[in-house]
Amino acid sequence: MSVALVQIQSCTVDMIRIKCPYCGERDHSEFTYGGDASIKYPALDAPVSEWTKAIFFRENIRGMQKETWHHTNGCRLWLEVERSTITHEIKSVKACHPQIEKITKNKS
Amino acid sequence: MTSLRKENYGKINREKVLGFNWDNKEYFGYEGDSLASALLANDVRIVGRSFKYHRPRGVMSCGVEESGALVTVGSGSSRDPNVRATTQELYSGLNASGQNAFPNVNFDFGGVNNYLSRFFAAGFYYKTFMGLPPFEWGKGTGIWMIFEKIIRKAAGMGKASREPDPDSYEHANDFCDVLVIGSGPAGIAAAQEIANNKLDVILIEQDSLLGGNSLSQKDFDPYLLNTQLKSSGIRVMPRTTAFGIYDNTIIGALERVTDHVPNPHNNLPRQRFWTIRAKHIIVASGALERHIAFNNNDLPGAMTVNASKHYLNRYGVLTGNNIVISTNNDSVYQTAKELHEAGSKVTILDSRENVNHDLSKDIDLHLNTLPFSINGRKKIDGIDICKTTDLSNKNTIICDQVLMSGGWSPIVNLVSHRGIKPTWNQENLCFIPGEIKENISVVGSAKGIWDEKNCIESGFVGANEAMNTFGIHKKEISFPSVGGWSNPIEPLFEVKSNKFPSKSFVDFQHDVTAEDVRLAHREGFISVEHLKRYTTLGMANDQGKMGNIIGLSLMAEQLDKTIPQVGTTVFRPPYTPVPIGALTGRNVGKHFRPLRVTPMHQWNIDHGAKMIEVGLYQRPWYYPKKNETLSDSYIRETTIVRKTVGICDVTSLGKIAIQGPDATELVNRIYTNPFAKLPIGKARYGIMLRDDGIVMDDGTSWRLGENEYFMTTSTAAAAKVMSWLEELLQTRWTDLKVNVTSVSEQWAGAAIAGPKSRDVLNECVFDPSEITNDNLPFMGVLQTKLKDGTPCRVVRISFSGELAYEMYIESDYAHGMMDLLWESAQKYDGCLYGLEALGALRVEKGHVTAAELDGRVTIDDAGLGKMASTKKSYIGSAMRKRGVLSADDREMLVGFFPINEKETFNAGTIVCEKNNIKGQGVGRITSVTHSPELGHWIGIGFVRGGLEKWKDITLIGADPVRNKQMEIKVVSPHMIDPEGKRMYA
Amino acid sequence: MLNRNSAIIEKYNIGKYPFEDKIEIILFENRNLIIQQIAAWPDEIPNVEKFFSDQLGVQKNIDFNRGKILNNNSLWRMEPSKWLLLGSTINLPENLGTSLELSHAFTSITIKGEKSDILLNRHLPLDLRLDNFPIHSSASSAIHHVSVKLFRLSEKEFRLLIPRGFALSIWEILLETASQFGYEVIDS
Amino acid sequence: MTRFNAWNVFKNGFTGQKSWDRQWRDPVPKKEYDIIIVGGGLHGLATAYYLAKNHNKKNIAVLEKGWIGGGNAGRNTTIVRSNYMMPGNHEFYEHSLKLWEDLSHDLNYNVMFSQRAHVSLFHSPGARDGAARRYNIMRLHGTDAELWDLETLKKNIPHLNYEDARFPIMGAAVQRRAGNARHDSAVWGYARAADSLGVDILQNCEVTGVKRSQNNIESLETSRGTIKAKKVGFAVAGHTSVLWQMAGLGNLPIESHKLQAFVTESIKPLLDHVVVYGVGGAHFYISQSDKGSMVFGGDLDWYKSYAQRGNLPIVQDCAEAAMAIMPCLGRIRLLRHWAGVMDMSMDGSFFICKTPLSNLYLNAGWNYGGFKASPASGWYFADLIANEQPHKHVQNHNLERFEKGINIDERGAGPDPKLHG
Repeated sequence: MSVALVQIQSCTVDMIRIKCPYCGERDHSEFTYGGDASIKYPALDAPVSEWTKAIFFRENIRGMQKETWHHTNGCRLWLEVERSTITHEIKSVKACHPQIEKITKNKS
Repeated sequence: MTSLRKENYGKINREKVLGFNWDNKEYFGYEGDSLASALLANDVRIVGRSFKYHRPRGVMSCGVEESGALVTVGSGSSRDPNVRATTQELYSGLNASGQNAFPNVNFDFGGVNNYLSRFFAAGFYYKTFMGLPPFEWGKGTGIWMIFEKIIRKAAGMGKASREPDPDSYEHANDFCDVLVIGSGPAGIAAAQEIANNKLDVILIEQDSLLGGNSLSQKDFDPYLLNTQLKSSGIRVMPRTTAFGIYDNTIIGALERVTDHVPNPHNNLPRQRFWTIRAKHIIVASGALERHIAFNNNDLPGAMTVNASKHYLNRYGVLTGNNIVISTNNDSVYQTAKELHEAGSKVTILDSRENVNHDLSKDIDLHLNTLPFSINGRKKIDGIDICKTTDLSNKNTIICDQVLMSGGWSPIVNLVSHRGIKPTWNQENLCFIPGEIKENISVVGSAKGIWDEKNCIESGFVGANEAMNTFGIHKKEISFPSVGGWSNPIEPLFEVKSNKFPSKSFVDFQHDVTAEDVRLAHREGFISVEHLKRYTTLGMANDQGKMGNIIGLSLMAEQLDKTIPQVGTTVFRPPYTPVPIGALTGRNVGKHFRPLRVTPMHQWNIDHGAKMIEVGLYQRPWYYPKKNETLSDSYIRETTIVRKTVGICDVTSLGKIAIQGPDATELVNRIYTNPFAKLPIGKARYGIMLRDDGIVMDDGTSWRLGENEYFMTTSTAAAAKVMSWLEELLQTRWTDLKVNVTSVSEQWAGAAIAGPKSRDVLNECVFDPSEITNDNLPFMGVLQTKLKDGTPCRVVRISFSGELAYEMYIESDYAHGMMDLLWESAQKYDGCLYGLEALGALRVEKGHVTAAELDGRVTIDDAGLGKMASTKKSYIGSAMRKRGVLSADDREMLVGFFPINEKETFNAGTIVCEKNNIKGQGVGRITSVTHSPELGHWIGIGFVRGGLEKWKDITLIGADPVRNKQMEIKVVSPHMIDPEGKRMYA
Repeated sequence: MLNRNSAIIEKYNIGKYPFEDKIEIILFENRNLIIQQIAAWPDEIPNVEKFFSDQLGVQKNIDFNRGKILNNNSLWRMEPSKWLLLGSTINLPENLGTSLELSHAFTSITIKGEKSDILLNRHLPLDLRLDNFPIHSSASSAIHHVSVKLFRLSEKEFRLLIPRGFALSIWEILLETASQFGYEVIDS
Repeated sequence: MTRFNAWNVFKNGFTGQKSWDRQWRDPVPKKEYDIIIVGGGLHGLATAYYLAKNHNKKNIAVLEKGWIGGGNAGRNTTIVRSNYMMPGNHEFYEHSLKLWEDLSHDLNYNVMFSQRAHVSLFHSPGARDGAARRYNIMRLHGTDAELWDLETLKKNIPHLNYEDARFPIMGAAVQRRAGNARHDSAVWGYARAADSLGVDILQNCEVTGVKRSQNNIESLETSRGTIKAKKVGFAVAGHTSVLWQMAGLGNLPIESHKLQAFVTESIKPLLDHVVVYGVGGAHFYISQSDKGSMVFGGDLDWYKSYAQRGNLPIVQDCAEAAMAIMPCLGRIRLLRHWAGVMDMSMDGSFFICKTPLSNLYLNAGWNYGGFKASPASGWYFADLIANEQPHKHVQNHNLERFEKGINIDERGAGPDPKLHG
C-alpha cells in the first residue's frame, strides 16, 4: 500500500431515547447515567483487594453493555439498560429492583 | 447604476417597495426580494471580500451554499456578521454592509494580499512566523505572538458586537407521525399523499416560500400551494431549517421568526430551536449545483446557472446582458432558453462532444469547449475559452457574466448525520445516499433524481415507505432510477491553468485553489482529513457545500484513484450554522440556571439580608446595619450569637424522609457510626463515606418513630445523597423495605443559637415546659406546636458550640415562624445572622464543611476517626484504611493562629516549614475567620502529622497569589469551649 | 394557625397581558392544595388498590401515568408503587406501605387555554397530542432542569406541580414564554 | 529536508511551491523494530520523537490504525496550561508547558503556541479560596500564577457578563504563560521531526492481535502484517482497554467517555484569552482561534461511549454557558461540533507506567488533559521506555496507586470516571 486513505465515517449526533418501563420513551437528558451494571459489589466487610477490583478496575466494554441509569427527572427508578457503547443503540431496559421489574414488565 | 429588474417576471410584490441601506447608501427593492436579489437588481456587484486574499466577491448562488455574498446585517448590539445575502429576506429599513474589508468591499486595502498570494500557499503559516525572518531566529513564543496579533486581525470575517444580544430565543418541542423536509415537488407529493391517509404530517421548508426548486419556474405559484397544503391538514413550517437528524428519527430545526420583520414585537423570540420527534422522516432536501474550478472563476458576476434562473423567475432580475454558460450537463439548456427570452445574449460552452438539444439559433453553442480564464478585475470583461483537446489555444469572448454548472450534488448531509455513507454514482458524478435502515426515506433530487416527473413519483414511493411504518400498505411502486438527463454528464471539475500562481478556486470563501490541493498532496497530506485540515478546504461557513466534490476529484486525480476510493468527507451537523442564542433559548442571563430560594427568601431580604449564591440557592450572607461592611456585620452577628441569640435560615440543607421497617438498617449501613440503638426522639450526627472509603457527606438523622427517620444532608450534597440512597435500595440492597423521599422543599428550617435560644423558643412554642434541658437534651427531637397551634419540629443541635436549636416548619408557614422567632429574639437583643457568621462560628468550633471535605480527606484526617465504628460494616469501611490512607504522616485537621495577633490570613494559604517555603508545603489552611471571642484571626486546615507533630513550632503561611506571608502556629481545631459546656447548658 | 404564604406571590400579578389583542393562555395557582404521597410495598400493590377502592371509591385500578378524579380529590399513579392523592389525606395501614404529606413541597399551577399545550411544549419534551396524552394522564419530567409533574385535566387544561423552591423561577420563565400568546393571570 | 523558514517560503513563492518535501515518509513496515509505539496521536508521535532525540534510539515505528492525529489530537479545544496541584501532576504539566514554549523551534514547525493567558473565573469567595490553594502551590513550585480581582478582570476582558449574570463574576485565577496552540500542526510537526530522525510512521496499520509469551510481547498482528518488537508502548487514549484486553491483561482503571468540542463561524478578534468557567453545574471553556472561530467545550456527554459523536443536550448546555459569560455571542453561529473518546481514569490522573508484561509500557488515562500533556507525555514515556524506570515525577502514575490509597485526584471526585470531566 502506498497511500494512507481512510474512508471517513460520517459524524452523527446522539439523541438517545430511553424507553423507561414506567414513563415510556423519554430523552436521555431526563436520566442520569450510573455506570456498569455488571459490577458485583462485594460484601461490606470484604477485603480491600476485592473492593479495589470492583470499584476501580472496569471491563470498559466496547459493544453491548449493561449499565444503570437513574430516571432522575421522571419516576426516579434506577434502570438497567443494555446499550451499545459503539452505536448507542439500546437493546433492552428494565427496572433494577426485581419486584418493580415484575410490576413494570408486562406493561411496557 | 442600472436596474436589472424585468417586467412580468418574478414572484415579488411590486406594489410594496422596500427601502434598504447597503454600505451607507439607500436602495430600493420589493417585498419578496432577498438581500442578494435586491443588490443585484441595483447592479451592486461586489458584496464581499474573501478570507485570505481579500478578493472581491459577488453573489454566487441563490441559497444556503453561498460563499461569496457574506455580509453584516444590522448594527450596534444587533449586529449580525456573516449573513448570507442570498437567504436574508429584504425588509423595509434593512441595514447591511460589506465585511472583512477596509475601508469597504469596493476598495479594500486588504486586497494587497491578492498580489502576495504566490507566497500564501496552503499551510504557509506552519512554515514561518516562528522567529525572526528570514531564518526564524529566536526562542520561545515572543516573535510568533507579534505575528499572531497581525494575523488575527487580518483573519476572521465579520465583526461581532460586544454588547449583549438584545433578542430573545426559545426552545420548542413537537411530535408528529411523519416529518417531511423540503417542499420541492418530491416533498410536496409525499406530504400530500401521507396527509390524505390521515397521518399527522409536519412539512419543514427553510425558505419563506414553498416550492423548492419550483420557485425558479416562471409559472409556479407558491401561495396557491401553501393554501392547498394547509387545507389537507399538513402542519407547514416555513423559514425553518432542519439542520440535523439525530437518533430515533429526531430532528433539530431552526425557525427564523422575526429575521424578516422590520420592527419585531418584543414578546416574540427572534428564532426558535425546534426538537421534533417523528416516527418517520422523509428527506426531500434537493440538490445543489456545483461550479467549475478554472482561473479567476470567482470574479463578481460568476454564478451557478440555476441561481440566475432563480433570480430571473423568482425575483425578476436578469443578472447579465451578455452571458456565457459553461457546463458539462443538460440542466442548463432550459435556463439558457429563458435567459435568452428575457433579453440576454447567451453563449453556451459545453465540454461534451455531442449534445442533442433543440436550441434557438440565437444561442451560440460551443461543444467540446472549456472555460479557461475569466478576464477582468472587479467585474467580468470577458472569458478565455479553449477546446478540450487543446488548452493552449484560446479565444476570448466578451461578456458580463459567466454561469457555471459542473453537475449537481444531492444534499446528502442530513442522512449522513445518521452515519449512512453516501455512495458515488459515476454515471451522474454525484454522491447519493446509501442504504438506510431507519425510518427515513430520501426522495427527489436529494436521491439524485433529476427529472421533475420522476421526483414526484419518488415522493409517492417515499410516502408509501412512511405509511408502512404505520401499517398502512399501499400498492408497491419502486423508486424511479437515479439521473434523468438525455445526454450523459461528463466529468469537468477543473480546467488546469498554466498560470502561476493559479486562481482556480475550489473553496471560494477560504481561497483554496486547485494548486493548494496539489501542494498538500506533494507534502504528503494524502488522507482527505489531512488535506482538509492543511488547506482548510470545506471548513468555511458553507462547510464545503460548493467546493468539496471538486476538492475530492482533484485529490483522486493526484492519487490516481477514483472519487469513492478517496472517500467522502465528514458531514457534520449543523447543516447550516445555528446561532448560539437559539441553542440557548430562554436559559440566558438570570435564567441561565433556575434560581432556588428558601421559603423565607423574601422575609430575609425584607430584613436586610445581603444574599450569596450557594449552588442554585441564594442564602443570606450577612445582615448589614447601616454602613456596615461584610466583616463589620459578621463580627457583630457572631458576637451577638455568643452573647445572646441569633437566628439563621438553614432551609437549604437537604432533607430526606426515610420510612419503613428496615429504615434503621439502612441508616446503620450508610453512616460510619452506629445508629441501631438511637432512641425515638433523638438525633445523631453522622458521616457517610464513598465506596472508596473517602468522606462523602455529613449530616444528622433524627429518629421520629420506630420506622421513621428524618435525615439532613449538607446543602451541596443533597441531590447526590438522595440519588445514592435510591441507588443502594434499588440496585444493591433490594431486600430492604424502606422508602426514601426528598422532603427538602416540604420543610423550612431556622437555627436559633446562643445562650438565650431556649428563652426565645419558649416564647414561640405552645407549651414552654417542653423546651427544658431535661425534656429536650442535647440532640433531642421534639414534634410540637407553635403558640398559635401550627405544628413544628424542634431539634437541639449545635454547629456554633452554643446552646442551640433548629426549628422546622412546613414551608408555607416559614414567614410566620420567622416573624415569631424574630419578635422574640429582639427582646433579647438578638440578631439575624447569615452564612458568613455561620462559618465564623463553626470555624471557632473546628466543625468541618465542604471546604475541608474536598473528596480526598478520610474520616481520620478530619479528626472524626472516633465516629468510625469498628463493630459494624458500612459503606467504605473496607477501603477507608487501605494503603497509605492510614499512614501516620497524613494531613490532619488542626487549628491555626497567626503568631502576630494583628495579622490576618486567607483560606487557600499553604503551610510551609520556616526554611522551606516551596513545593507542596506541609499543610494548608481551608477556612478562616476573625474570632471576636479570641480577638484575632483563626483558621482551620490540615497539616502533615497533625497537631502533635507541630505543636509549638512556628510555621509559615504562604499565600503568594495574594502577596501575603505570615508566621503561624498550629493549635487544636476546637478553639472555643473545647469541653462543650455551653452546648450542654 | 399561621398564615400560609405562596412561593410565587411576589410575581403573582393578577391581570390581562394580551398579545396583538389576543389572550390564549390562562394561569392560576392552586393555593393550599393538600398533597399526600402513598407508597406501597411492591408486593402489597393489590391490597393498596383494594384499599383505594374501599376508602376512596376508586372503582378500577389506576394504570401507569393515569389519574382518577374523585369527589373532592383526585388520585394519580406517579411511579410503579407510588400515588399522589391531591385534595385530601387518608391513613394507609403500615403493613401496606408508607404515606407522607407533601403539601408544602410543591407549588401547583393550572395552565389552560387554546395554546396551553403549545406553551408547555416550549419547555417540556413530552408528546402532548391528545392521542398520546389523553385527559387524566400524568407525567414526570423537567422544565429548565427542574423536575415537575404534569396532569392533564381536559384537552386544554393542565396542572403543574413544581418544587416549591424553584417555583418562582419557573413561573417567571413560563410567563416570559406565554407573553407571545397573550395571557391572563387570575385569582387562585 | 527543506527547512521551514521565511526565506524558503519566499523562494517558493517564485518557484511554484515546488521545492517542499513530503513532511513525513510513507515507509513499508519492516519485519521488526526495536521499539513500537501503538497510536499515531500526539502522545505516540511525541514519544517516538523524544526516544530518537533524547535517547538516541533508532529503529522505531509508530503504528496508526487510521491517519495520524485523527483521534483526540484533532478533536480538542487546544488549551495548554499547567495549573495542576497534586504532587507529580504539577511538575509534569509544568514540564509540558515548558516544552510547548519552544516547540515550534524544536520541531521547526509553527505550532502557534499562543501564551495568551488562561483565565479561570470564580463566582464566590469559596471558589476564590479553592483557586488560591491551587495557584499558591503553583507559585511555590516556581510556576506563574495570579489572582485577578474584579477590576483587573474587567480591564482585561471588558465584555464578559458583569451585569445580570446568574452567578456574579467575582474575579479570576490566571496563568499568563498558558494559552492555546494549533493542534493539527503539533501532530504534523512531531511527525515530520520524528520522521526526519528515522522513525517509521505507519498509517493505516491497525493492531489486530498481540502475540505474547507469559511475560513478554513477541509481535503485533497488524492490518499490514506481523511486526516483531523488542519493546512496545501503548498510547491509544480512548481505546486503551481494547488493546489491553487484546494483550490478555484483563481490566484497567479506565472508562471511555466522550467529550464534545465546538467552533463557530469566523469573526474578527473578540476574545484575547482562554476563559474558563465552572459554576451552577456547568463546566465551560472558550477561546478564539487565530482563524477567528470561537472554540469552546464543556462537560463530558454523561455516559460511557466509544463513539466519536456528541449529543444534542450537551450542545445546548455549552451554548448556555457561552451566553452566560459572553452574552454578545447570541448572534454568532455554531459551525461544527464533534466528539472525542476520552480515557477517563478513576482518579482523573494519567498512567505512564510499566505493566505486567516486561516489554510493554502504558501511556493512558488522559481524561481531559491529553492535548496540553502531549509533549511531556512523550518526554516521560520515552524516558520510561529507554531507562525502564519511571521518572520521579511520574512514579505514582501507575496501576497500583488505587489499592495503595495514593491520591492524585485533582478534583476529589472519587472513583466515578464521568465526574472527572
